[in-house]
Amino acid sequence: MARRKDRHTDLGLKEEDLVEMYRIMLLARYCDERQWALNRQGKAPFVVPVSGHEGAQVGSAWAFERGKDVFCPYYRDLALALVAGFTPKDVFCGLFGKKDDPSSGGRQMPAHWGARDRNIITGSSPIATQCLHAAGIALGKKLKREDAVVGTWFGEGGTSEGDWHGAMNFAGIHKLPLILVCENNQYAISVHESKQVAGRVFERAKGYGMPGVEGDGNDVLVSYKLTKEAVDRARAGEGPSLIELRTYRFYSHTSDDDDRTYRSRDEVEEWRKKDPILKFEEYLKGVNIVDVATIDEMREAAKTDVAEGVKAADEAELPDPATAGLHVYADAEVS
Amino acid sequence: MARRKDRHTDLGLKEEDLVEMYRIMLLARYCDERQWALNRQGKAPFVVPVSGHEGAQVGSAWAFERGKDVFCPYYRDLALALVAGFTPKDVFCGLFGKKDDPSSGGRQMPAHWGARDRNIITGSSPIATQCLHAAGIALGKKLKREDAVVGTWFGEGGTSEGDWHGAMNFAGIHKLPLILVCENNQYAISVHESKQVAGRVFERAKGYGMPGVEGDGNDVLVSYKLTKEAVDRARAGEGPSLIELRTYRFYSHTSDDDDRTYRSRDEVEEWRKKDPILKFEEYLKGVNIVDVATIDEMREAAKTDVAEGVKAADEAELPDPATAGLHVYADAEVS
Amino acid sequence: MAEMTLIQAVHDTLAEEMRRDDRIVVLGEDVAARGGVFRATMGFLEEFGEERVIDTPLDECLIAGVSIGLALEDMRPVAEMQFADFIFPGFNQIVQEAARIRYRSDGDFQVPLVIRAPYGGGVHGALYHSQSVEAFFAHVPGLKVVLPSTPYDAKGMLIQAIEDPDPVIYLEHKKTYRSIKGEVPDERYTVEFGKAAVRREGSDLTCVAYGLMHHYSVEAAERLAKDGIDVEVIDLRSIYPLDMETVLTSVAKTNKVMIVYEDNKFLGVGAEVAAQIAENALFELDAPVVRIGGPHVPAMPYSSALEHWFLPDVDRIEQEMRKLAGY
Amino acid sequence: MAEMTLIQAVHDTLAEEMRRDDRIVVLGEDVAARGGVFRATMGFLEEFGEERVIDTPLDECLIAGVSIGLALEDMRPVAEMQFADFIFPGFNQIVQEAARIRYRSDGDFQVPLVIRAPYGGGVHGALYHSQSVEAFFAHVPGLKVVLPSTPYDAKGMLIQAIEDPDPVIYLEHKKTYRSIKGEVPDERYTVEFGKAAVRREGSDLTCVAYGLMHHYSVEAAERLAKDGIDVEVIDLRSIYPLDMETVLTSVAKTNKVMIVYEDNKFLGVGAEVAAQIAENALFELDAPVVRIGGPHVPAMPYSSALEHWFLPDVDRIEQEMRKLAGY
Ligand SMILES: Cc1ncc(C[n+]2csc(CCOP(=O)(O)OP(=O)(O)O)c2C)c(N)n1
Ligand SMILES: Cc1ncc(C[n+]2csc(CCOP(=O)(O)OP(=O)(O)O)c2C)c(N)n1
Ligand SMILES: [Mg+2]
Ligand SMILES: [Mg+2]
Repeated sequence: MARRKDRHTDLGLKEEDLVEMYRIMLLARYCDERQWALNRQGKAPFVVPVSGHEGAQVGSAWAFERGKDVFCPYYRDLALALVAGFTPKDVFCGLFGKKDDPSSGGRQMPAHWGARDRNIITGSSPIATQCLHAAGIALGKKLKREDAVVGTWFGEGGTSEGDWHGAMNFAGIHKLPLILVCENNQYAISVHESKQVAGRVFERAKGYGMPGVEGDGNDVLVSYKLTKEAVDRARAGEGPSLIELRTYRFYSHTSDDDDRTYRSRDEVEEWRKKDPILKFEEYLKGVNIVDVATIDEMREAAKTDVAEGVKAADEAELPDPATAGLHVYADAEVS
Repeated sequence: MARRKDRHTDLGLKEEDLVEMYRIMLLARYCDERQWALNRQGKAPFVVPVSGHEGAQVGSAWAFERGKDVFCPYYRDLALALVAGFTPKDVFCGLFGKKDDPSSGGRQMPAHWGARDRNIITGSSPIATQCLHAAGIALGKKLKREDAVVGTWFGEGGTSEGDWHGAMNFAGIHKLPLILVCENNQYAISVHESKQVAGRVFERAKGYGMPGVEGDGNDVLVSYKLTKEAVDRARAGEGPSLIELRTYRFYSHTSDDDDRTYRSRDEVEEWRKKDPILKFEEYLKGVNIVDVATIDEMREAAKTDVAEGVKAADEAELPDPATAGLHVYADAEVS
Repeated sequence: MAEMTLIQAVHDTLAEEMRRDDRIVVLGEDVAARGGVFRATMGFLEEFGEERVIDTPLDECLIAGVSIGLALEDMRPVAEMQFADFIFPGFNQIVQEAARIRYRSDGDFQVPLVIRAPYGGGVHGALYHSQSVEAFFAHVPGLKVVLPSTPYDAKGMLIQAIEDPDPVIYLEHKKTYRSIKGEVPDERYTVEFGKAAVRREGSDLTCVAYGLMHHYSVEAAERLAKDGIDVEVIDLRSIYPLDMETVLTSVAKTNKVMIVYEDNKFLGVGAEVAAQIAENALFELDAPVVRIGGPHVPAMPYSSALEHWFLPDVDRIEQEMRKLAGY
Repeated sequence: MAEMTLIQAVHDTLAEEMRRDDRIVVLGEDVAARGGVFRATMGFLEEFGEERVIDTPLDECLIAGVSIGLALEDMRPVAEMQFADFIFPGFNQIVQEAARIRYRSDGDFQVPLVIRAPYGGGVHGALYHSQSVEAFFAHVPGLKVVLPSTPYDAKGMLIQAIEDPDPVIYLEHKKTYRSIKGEVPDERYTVEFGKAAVRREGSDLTCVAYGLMHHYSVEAAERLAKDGIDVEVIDLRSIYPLDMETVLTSVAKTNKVMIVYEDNKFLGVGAEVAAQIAENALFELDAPVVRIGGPHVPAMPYSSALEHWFLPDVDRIEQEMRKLAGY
């Protein structure tokens, strides 16, 4: 019975992998719930939610080799950052603008992921710029004969910028080891996909001479499978791929947004039923990797990890204003 | 016999059309030859050649309705400008930087076509910017319920800029009456298509939700046919199209370039054999519209027209430096 | 006459103008269904329909370029850049195209285009939601750059911008959106570009500012007034055209001048103002020109402690005013 | 030691550096097969191969963004923008990314990137092949902006730029490419950024310039010298960092100063120089500061008569020098 439903073994995923993927999805979800609570309490002025995207992010990120491959994510990628080595404390240090925020030491808004030692390239707010950095890094890897693969993530809104077009084109021309992952949640803030993307995202791949596929981003195994195939091709020197993972964000765009002006409650409800975490739980139960008890245990453990992260971040120091003039240039402090 | 070979009647082209198309192609060619001669004589510091592109330009431009439709060309489009109403004198006034240059009164480099009264939108040097203007104009036409169609022309190099991507995307989303014509001559200055375009230009159309076709740009009738079908669709409210016309430029990129560093003489020779003017002559002879004598006559007439244009432009006035501060703003002269 | 916030003035004026002139089209990211992330176009989609209120793709190059096309078609596009910080993908279209089309065509074409953008810091926006961008655009001939800082000016200058046959960059300080309220006449009026406003008369020193900083400067001046030091505060309102006449008249009276701006100091607007003073009023001055501007740091950091370090505030302006007055 | 043109110095230095450091990669439009439209990378493809000499697609955003990626991988990209006028599609990547990456990551990442671009007018380049772009970039913290104007400096500053761990905008005046020749030592050396060069010593007035205009200024100064008027000419070379010390020292000596630049005057580099003089040397001045800059017109027109109207030339500089000297 279980055999018949087993989709992970063929993908080369072991039980430990699945459990860890599930754990990270839970961590991400609870980080998110916690940051919203902190926002309501007035303790976090700005929140970028991840809920709904955990399957797409954990599935796609898992296909990369940590410590070797390179991540160029965007702000939505909390769960991806956890895969790449962020801890809840790191996340909340960013949220509170603390000195220990690995991304920026409190200089950037929350959710602007980056950490050299975790191979996450520093990100900014301007949309899609990271796609070209990823292309440049992939070229660098190729020139240095390193067999690392580079991944870059973006929303379907990100595909509209010229930077995305340039990255697709350059990756296609030079057969770069680059995976472009679109987390298509159908909205860019309020703008619906139909006003954002002429045609379909994944269908653009062909025009850039690379394979393009789409899949259910709320299914972590599908997300993994499509990405893993692409990463394997890239590592084998067969060039870039575009992957469109269809998903949905459960909350407003950020804490500054109110999605009720542009999304019906019914639609949101509909998608909440396709929750990637619930979907994965069903699978894990189906193949007897977890049962109701382990799920409860793991959920509690994740909540505890998050709570401890919040506490540690809360106690961490704020950056010293005397450091605000540092790191403009390598060689000089400015004022 | 002639019937069998007749390709133009089905296209709705009459004999007068063909003769006029042929005449303009000749005019363009002789303008080009003349401007190179003037350059060698030191009388024209900067020349942008058209030779090789006459079929693509005249064929595609002919599909539009003059006085109603709008042209957003690029610098290579001398023959198109002639279709839209430029005279040889206009061309050479531009070449010499004369006051009567309809495009800019001597302010811009030669070949920066534009004239409100001929529905040619002013163009600049930065590549591909005109594609977005064309999209905006097409939107304007649509909002105003005018059934005009807008055309924009660019090289395959132009497809690399974000502006082109944006224009394709916006046209696709809003089903704009916009025709995007790529004159693919396989080089952007020295950069070969293989280093410029991942995939194929016309294949990108699908990813933007519009039809994309390619054809022999050195065949004026093919160029006309593909464009006419697209214009008809656009006028019927069926939205934009991308047309890739494959062609070749016979000379260097401009008079500042030397193509011997990047194109073999053999390759150039090969393409000269596919000269769109010779090809069209063969066709016209085949359908008995011209014979050797009329061809000679028409060639002489075109040469004379060009020579008269050069003379008139040569005699025309230079712009008055006292006007150089005008037209920065509508309301004030600046200094 | 009604009292309202600056953002309300922008919203109401734009709506009024759209009712008057159906050539006006609003376009940008989230301007339709969402009514703008700052609510500048709230309710527009319902009232004017989706042909005149257009949610564009996420591409500022497209927003600028399509707007230019609309303007060439004699429409009156009012484009919104969601944050001034995100205007740069459209820089090429604005600087090379919008600004140069009239000139390069010898007057044959024109681009009656308004680009609105919220700018400025002090709102926890960090590096990419706090920037001031006026200096980049004011350096470009062919553009006009205005920064209304009161609801009255917001209305008058927005109408002026829409009527202007040339491209206007109309910048709204985010922090003034809801914090600054003022009386706005019901009737239609324009505020001419290139006329600074003397917000506070004074004889001891001249303080030139604009945007949020002009409000801070007035506040600081009031503090000095309690000690009998009389500061004249000028709100430039428009950076190009720039009203140096008002500035120079004031300097001739006070003989001391400071310029306050939150943009990075180096090559910011204060540099041009100071330079023109050095060219035209050197011998009027009893003290060196003082500039207060943002430090040479890539925009404001997020963490409150760091943000405060960056942004000139009332205390610092007061301090510098006292120093200069006592020179 | 050999005499060579400025473009030759750029070419030879870049080749030398590529031989020394295989992290250096050259990329841009037409840099490979064509060797650059100004021949700056002639022969590079043959010598260094197509992995290190990359013809990019026609997309300056891509050129800047991919270069940033290479720099993040610890390569040493030297990107060419074919003309400075065409740098603007890459503006967002340069200003928002290259300039801010070190700061925003609290020093975790850096972008050792050189962007070379030919700039400047007087070559019949019209609006789009004549522009000066230094002011835009010098306004942006995180960038360095240099404009070598002699073959000696071209070499020393290019090596410095490549060694610099931060992004450097390295601008070469097209008209100096072949018209300016000079001695270039064979050995490797650097020219420090932020040190102006006094090109001609003098005691009667200070003329601050850079690029082509500094050559014109020296020429004009020589004319005045014949009449016993002694002009000190300073070549800034680097706009950020800016060597105001040398300028202020000179002004303290001559008590009169003019600034000459071909960029649009309003908010051009001369504005910052004049402002800093007004802040720091006001009472040293015996005459108002004089700025000679491009008129407020969207770049140089094509027709010779019009181009001449735009560009400051030796005659005009001489005239202004005489006026100022006689003040
Ligand atoms: C260049 C730029 N323009 C506009 C914005 C404002 N903005 C931030 S997120 C966003 C929507 C992005 O949507 P999408 O790419 O689909 O990602 P999602 O948030 O849906 O995951 C916009 C418009 C920005 N950050 N950068
Ligand atoms: C933004 C920009 N970058 C670079 C250039 C320099 N440039 C002028 S034409 C050209 C090549 C254009 O090639 P393509 O689009 O294929 O047109 P073709 O000349 O082959 O007809 C280049 C790189 C430019 N004009 N604008
Ligand atoms: Mg989205
Ligand atoms: Mg081409």
